Amino acid sequence: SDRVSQTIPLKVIAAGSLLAPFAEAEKEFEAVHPGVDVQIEGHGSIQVIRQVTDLHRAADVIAVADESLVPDLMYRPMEDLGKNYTDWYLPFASNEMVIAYTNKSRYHDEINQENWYQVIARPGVRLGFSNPMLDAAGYRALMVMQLAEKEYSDPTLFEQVIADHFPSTINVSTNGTTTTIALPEIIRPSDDKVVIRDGSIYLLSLLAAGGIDYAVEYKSVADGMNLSYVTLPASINLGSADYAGQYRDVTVVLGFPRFSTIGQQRSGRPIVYAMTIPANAPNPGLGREFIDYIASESAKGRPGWPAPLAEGAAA
Amino acid sequence: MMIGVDSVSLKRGTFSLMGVSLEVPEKSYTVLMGPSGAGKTLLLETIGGFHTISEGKITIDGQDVSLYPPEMRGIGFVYQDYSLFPHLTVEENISFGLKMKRVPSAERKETVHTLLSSFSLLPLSERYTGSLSGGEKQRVALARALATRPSALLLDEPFSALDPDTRSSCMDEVKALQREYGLTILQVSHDREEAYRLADQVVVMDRGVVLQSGLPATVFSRPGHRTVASIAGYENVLEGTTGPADGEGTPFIVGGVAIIVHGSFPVYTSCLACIRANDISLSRTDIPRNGSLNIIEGQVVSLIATDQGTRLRFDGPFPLIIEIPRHIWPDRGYQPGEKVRVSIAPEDVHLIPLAGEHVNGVVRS
Amino acid sequence: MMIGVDSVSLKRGTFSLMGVSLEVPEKSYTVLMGPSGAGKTLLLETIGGFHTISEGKITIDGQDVSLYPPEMRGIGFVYQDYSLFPHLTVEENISFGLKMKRVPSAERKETVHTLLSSFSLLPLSERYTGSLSGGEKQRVALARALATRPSALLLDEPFSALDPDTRSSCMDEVKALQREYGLTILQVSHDREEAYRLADQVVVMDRGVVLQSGLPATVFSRPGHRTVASIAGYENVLEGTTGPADGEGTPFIVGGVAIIVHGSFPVYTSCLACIRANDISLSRTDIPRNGSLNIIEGQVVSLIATDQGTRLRFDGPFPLIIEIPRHIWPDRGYQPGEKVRVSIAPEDVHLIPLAGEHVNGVVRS
Amino acid sequence: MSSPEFSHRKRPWFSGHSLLAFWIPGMILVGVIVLALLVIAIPVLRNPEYLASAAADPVVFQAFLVTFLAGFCAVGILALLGTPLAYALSRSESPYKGLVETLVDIPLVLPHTVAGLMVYLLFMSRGVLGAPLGELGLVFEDAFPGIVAAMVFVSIPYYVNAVREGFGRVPVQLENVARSLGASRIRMFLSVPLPLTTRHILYGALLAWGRAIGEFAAVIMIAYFPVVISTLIYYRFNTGGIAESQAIAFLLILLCLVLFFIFRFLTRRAGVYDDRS
Amino acid sequence: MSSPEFSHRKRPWFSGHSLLAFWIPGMILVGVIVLALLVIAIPVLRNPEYLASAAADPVVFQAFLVTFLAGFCAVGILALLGTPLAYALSRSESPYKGLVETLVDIPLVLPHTVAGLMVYLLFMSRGVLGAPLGELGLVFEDAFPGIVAAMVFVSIPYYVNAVREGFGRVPVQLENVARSLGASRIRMFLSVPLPLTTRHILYGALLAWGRAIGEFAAVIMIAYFPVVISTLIYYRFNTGGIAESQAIAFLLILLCLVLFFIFRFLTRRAGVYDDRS
Ligand SMILES: Nc1ncnc2c1ncn2[C@@H]1O[C@H](COP(=O)(O)OP(=O)(O)OP(=O)(O)O)[C@@H](O)[C@H]1O
Ligand SMILES: Nc1ncnc2c1ncn2[C@@H]1O[C@H](COP(=O)(O)OP(=O)(O)OP(=O)(O)O)[C@@H](O)[C@H]1O
Ligand SMILES: [Mg+2]
Ligand SMILES: [Mg+2]
Repeated sequence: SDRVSQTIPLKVIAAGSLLAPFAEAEKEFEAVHPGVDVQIEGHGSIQVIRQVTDLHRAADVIAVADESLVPDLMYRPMEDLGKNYTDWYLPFASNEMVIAYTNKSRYHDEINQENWYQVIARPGVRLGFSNPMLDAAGYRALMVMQLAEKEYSDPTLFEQVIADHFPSTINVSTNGTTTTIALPEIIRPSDDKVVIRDGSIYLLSLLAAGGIDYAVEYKSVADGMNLSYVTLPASINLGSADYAGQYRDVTVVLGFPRFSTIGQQRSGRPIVYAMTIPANAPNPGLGREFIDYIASESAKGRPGWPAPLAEGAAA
Repeated sequence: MMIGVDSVSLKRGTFSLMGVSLEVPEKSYTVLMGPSGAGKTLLLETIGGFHTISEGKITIDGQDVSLYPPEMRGIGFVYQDYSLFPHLTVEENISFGLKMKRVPSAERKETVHTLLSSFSLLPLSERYTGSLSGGEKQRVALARALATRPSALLLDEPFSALDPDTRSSCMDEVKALQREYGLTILQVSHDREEAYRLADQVVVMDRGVVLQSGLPATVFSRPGHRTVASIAGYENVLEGTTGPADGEGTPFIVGGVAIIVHGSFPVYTSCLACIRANDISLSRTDIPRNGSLNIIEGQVVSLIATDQGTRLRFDGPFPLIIEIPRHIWPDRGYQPGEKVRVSIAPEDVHLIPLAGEHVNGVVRS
Repeated sequence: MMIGVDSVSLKRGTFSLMGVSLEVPEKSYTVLMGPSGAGKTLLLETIGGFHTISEGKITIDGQDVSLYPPEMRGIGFVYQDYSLFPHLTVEENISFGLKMKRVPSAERKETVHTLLSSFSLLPLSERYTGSLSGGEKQRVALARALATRPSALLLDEPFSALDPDTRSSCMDEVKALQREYGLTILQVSHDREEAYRLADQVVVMDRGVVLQSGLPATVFSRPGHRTVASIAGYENVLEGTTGPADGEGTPFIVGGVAIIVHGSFPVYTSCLACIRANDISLSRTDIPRNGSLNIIEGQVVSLIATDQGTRLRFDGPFPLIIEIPRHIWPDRGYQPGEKVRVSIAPEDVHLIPLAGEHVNGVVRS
Repeated sequence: MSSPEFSHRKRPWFSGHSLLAFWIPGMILVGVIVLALLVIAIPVLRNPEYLASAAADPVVFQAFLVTFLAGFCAVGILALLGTPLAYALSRSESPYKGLVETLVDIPLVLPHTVAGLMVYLLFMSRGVLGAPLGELGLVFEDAFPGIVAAMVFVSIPYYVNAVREGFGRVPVQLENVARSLGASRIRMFLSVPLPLTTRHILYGALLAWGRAIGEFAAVIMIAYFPVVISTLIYYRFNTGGIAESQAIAFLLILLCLVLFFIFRFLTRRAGVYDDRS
Repeated sequence: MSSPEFSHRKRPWFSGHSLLAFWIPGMILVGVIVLALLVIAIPVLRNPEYLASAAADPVVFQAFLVTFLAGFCAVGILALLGTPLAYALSRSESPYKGLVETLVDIPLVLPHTVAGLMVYLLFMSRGVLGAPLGELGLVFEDAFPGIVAAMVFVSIPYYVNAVREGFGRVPVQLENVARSLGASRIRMFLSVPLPLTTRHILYGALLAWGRAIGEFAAVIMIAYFPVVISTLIYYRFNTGGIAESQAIAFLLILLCLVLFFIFRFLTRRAGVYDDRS
């Protein structure tokens, strides 16, 4: 590692849900690039970007689970360089939301694609999702639930599963076909039906420990962790470009405090993973090679990896 | 309250009390003596109930209290360093026991006030104990121990931390207290002076074993063991052998000469002869011999002035330490190296048969 | 090495040394006495260089060493508790100073061996110091202090932790050492006996001030201050007033009676009369009066047996403590409450003019 | 004996009383801490609007309240359970003592995430302890008691070891005397070793409190809500960026400094019994 | 005096020597720790293949090595700089001492993320200390020295306070005697208070080491690489799931238990000088 001075470190900061596939890519990439040491650091997607924009850490590759974060947070001038942190990004993979569970979960032997929304609504069943404020998977979980309400024509589903457990703090309003879910800054559940944690690592801990029964997760993560999961219809799983129009009917408004440097509005859209190279990357060339390698591997649809992008889905 | 210790054995670390028996009669003052590390403190603590004994029993007025916790034995305890509670004032220290016994506040105040005034501690009542002088500390410790009206007190070297003047007046006070309250007292001391002044009974122990007990005068004049002899202030302890007795006494052979000793002893037995430094008289060799039986010649090794007179090291057939009190025999200006004659009265030599050094009433070989 | 302390002042917490001056002549043995808290230890430590003085100076052989760090003063220091290094063996303790002075190993070994054998410590050389007896500790502490061949030693109550026998032989040893090595010694003590045996000079201090200094015999027989009188062993200190002198002496009026005192003093001055307990003789009132000048009648309050004889509290015009040595006056069986007659020889009364209690050579009002 | 010349008085380091040789290396550590404080304080003080808004933010206030309160509760529980444990350890001569000591030291080395997982497994609603206690109405998950439980768990060794040291210094003779005066073992404990260990208890409480309120990983596993300061700082870093989180951190440091000073002032004379004027 | 009847001998708790009343509340804490260990150990031991693969994994080995080594380095630096600081604090009578004490205690209460941020800001390549030290070739960011720096920072108060307590117990008379025997202040320090404080130094080192190797938030901020155990557990969790990370945690606990026992065994007689047979 760092003690061998000849090796060039290639610093990759990636969203937690990408760590497993990137770990595979690391080995393969290092095999064909002797002398390169790929160092992969995992954080939540927003924090991945903050490493560069706030902590000014030198990274060669940034990979996040929500393409909109890059323009949102990085198309800004760097303090001492005059350039923007970046002006581009490469969408490289897609994903879909699933309901993950284990064999400790209640009703795990009953749940299936048809009844999943009824099972998670049952009393005593605990559902976990990540904090919408910090993690894209979090607001996506809310969107999935809202979309399911329409899909299954069950107008109380969102209330039963989510809103009722945040009395008076989650504000759902409908304007024509568009449903807006407004969140406060601190979304604290009022009972133990739903459980919120910082990110998927914590959710999965709770799931494995048996503290929650189901978690709204990315399919690739559930695959990577060998979890059981229920796949959701393409119309609600945020994984298909074909349903982009339908996804757009849901909007989540995040209750960030006054000084937040991040957009408040999240509209439903297909999940797209993105990579970029920050302007101050020490090894932009190598970074580009790594990005290209990931993109090409991702396109192959490897198991445990986020799904390849459908043609023309990229923004 | 009579305290009985009956064949008590107990092990702490590498040290053991071994079959210790003694009796502290009601209202008596017993002084426990012995060299450092003899187990005196441990024995006191055992009587106080701070250690679980492995054998034997402790009795109070005949009742076995071996399993009573300390707070139920009703025995006061005063340590050498007084172990005052540093976080309490003098008054709070004294009222501690009453509080623990849940004596009502008014009664408590009164008792404490009486004690404070009878121990002349009134002006100190609000002081913390850390800055008290040794004598003051001792008075507080005694008052504290007496507040709960125990019928017995265990005192661990209570006077040794005091300067000589305070010490003397403190001893008077304790003795007076004992009479006044009718206390049974067992006190550790390493000072003969204290034993003389205070004790009805002296018990000497060493290495966890009781060596001898009895009246102070008896123990100090007729020690039954080398350690006791040293505690009794026999500066000279000579090892030798008895010869056949004749009309004048028993000859005791040491360093090639015979000393005549009063009393009859088994012949040809190894014995220790104990002689006090100030029972030996000294004269110049040019002065005619008097009729004394035991006259030994030798020379002065060294002289040292003391508060009482002169202490002299003598060497002849055996070495001796001789003390010449100032008033009896004004300093005659002996010089080191000078030849002198020493005389020892037969009745001043105390013999301890070596084979029969008495230990705990049992003869040890 | 001569040690001079010249008007040294120093504050530690709420205590101050105030203008302390004294001189320890070369190769002399000076004993520093005073009540607890007088500042004796602090003064010794100041001479040793452990405190920064605020005024005055410390000299060694006339040279001002006030700013020298302790390691450059070449003065050995022995504390009361001996302060042996608990993590070193006896041998390592003794060789500590030599190591610090970077004495080569071979030489160090030799010196240490010599010391070990001359202090009879050879069998203990590999022992750690925690389990040594008091006398052994003291020998180690002395050997350690002497190893670096200092020309002066400061000893802080070196004998007070020892039992009487060990104490006595340790004193002899130290005195012998002093002669052998030609040491200048300043020792703290609170025991008159020690001062008598050891001191060429006695210095008495109290509350950070030197009260009196001089030959032991002088200081103890002619104290100039109440504290010194108490240290000198005057059990009786009476406050009264002088009357006009006549041929027989000066009358001293106390408790409504006059005691005749030898010497002439200013008339009508407040004074302290100091009388030793064993300078007072006692007789029954039914025995005819002898010709003594000062005969006082009163009664026996209490009696207590001591190692030396009997100590008696007397109350008449004023209270007195009287000691009757056993050998001089066999116990006549006085009873508490008995009327007795006391006689005091005029030459046994020492008067201290109160207005002129001498402090540090300066008369204090 | 070589004798250097002194040009004038008052050169205390020369006379060997100075601690300079020890302060110099020591000051490297203190210096790093001071720099660390400055590096946070300077940007915060340059942009005081962040500080002002953080200070006025009820969410921040709430988080401070929760954290400090939970810290106090944790210390309270430790005082209640850890003090007897410390006493038993200091007085026991049992051969199994070493095992208990080792167990007590375990939370010291646990990675905080592991400690958090352990606390979660034990205290979650379906956990070994959480389930029975939940029956009694004591909920730990995402609740104040959960925060306290995590804080207690990670600070056990700090409290117990500090207090144990204190008990070790109380002479057993004082206890014996108290017993001989009629105090049962427990009353004796309450009236002698306990007050005499005040300083160590306070110090142990400070250590434990500090460790507790700084904890993050262990707390958020069992109780993401109510939000503690560590969580809030992390959260604000994500949503608002570094300036906002630094402002909160700065507030925390300021508050702790003030609390430390108050603590030192209040406890200055605690456990010191001396009336020499 | 009421006198209860005793039916038979040997009822030690009745005779008032028993510590049971103290062990009972104390055992609640110890019990929680034991349960916490079990709750991790049982699933790991049920699936020993994870444990075996973790034990055989060179990456795990490397992480242990890095963590323990960094912990030792941190303790070494603390010993070098913190010991003199502790000594100066214990001997100083300066009025400013209180300020230094408060500063030393600061890392105690810092949320670990804030501590990490501070270390990062100080030691990053462009940091106040990182830049000049970088010139000298000492790189902290994502490097071993960075781990050590973070560990040192968070464990300063634990080490300094423990050692200070030890120095406070060395009688100043011993030091005076050593000076009078010709030792300069520093040689005196090395040959008297230092060896006499062995036990406290070892204990402070243990505390600091424990605190250091458990640290995560502060370490990953400056040095995500080389990976320490905490980071690896976090990472493995993300990539391999809970079973794998628990296996590593279990290995860590096992190793620490062994190390603690060895430590206790080796230091059993350290600082104890007694040759009574
Ligand atoms: N708790 C204990 N554990 C181990 N050894 C002990 C314990 N208590 C006492 N001892 C040992 O028992 C022996 C006797 O101790 P004790 O204090 O009774 O002696 P002592 O006769 O009072 O001596 P001194 O006159 O010095 O006070 C000593 O060697 C001591 O080290
Ligand atoms: N460092 C210090 N800080 C505050 N006060 C001190 C300090 N050192 C000594 N003192 C005070 O100075 C006074 C004199 O102390 P010192 O030890 O010199 O007395 P001493 O004459 O040796 O008494 P003793 O006979 O009891 O040993 C005491 O009241 C003590 O409390
Ligand atoms: Mg004892
Ligand atoms: Mg002193």
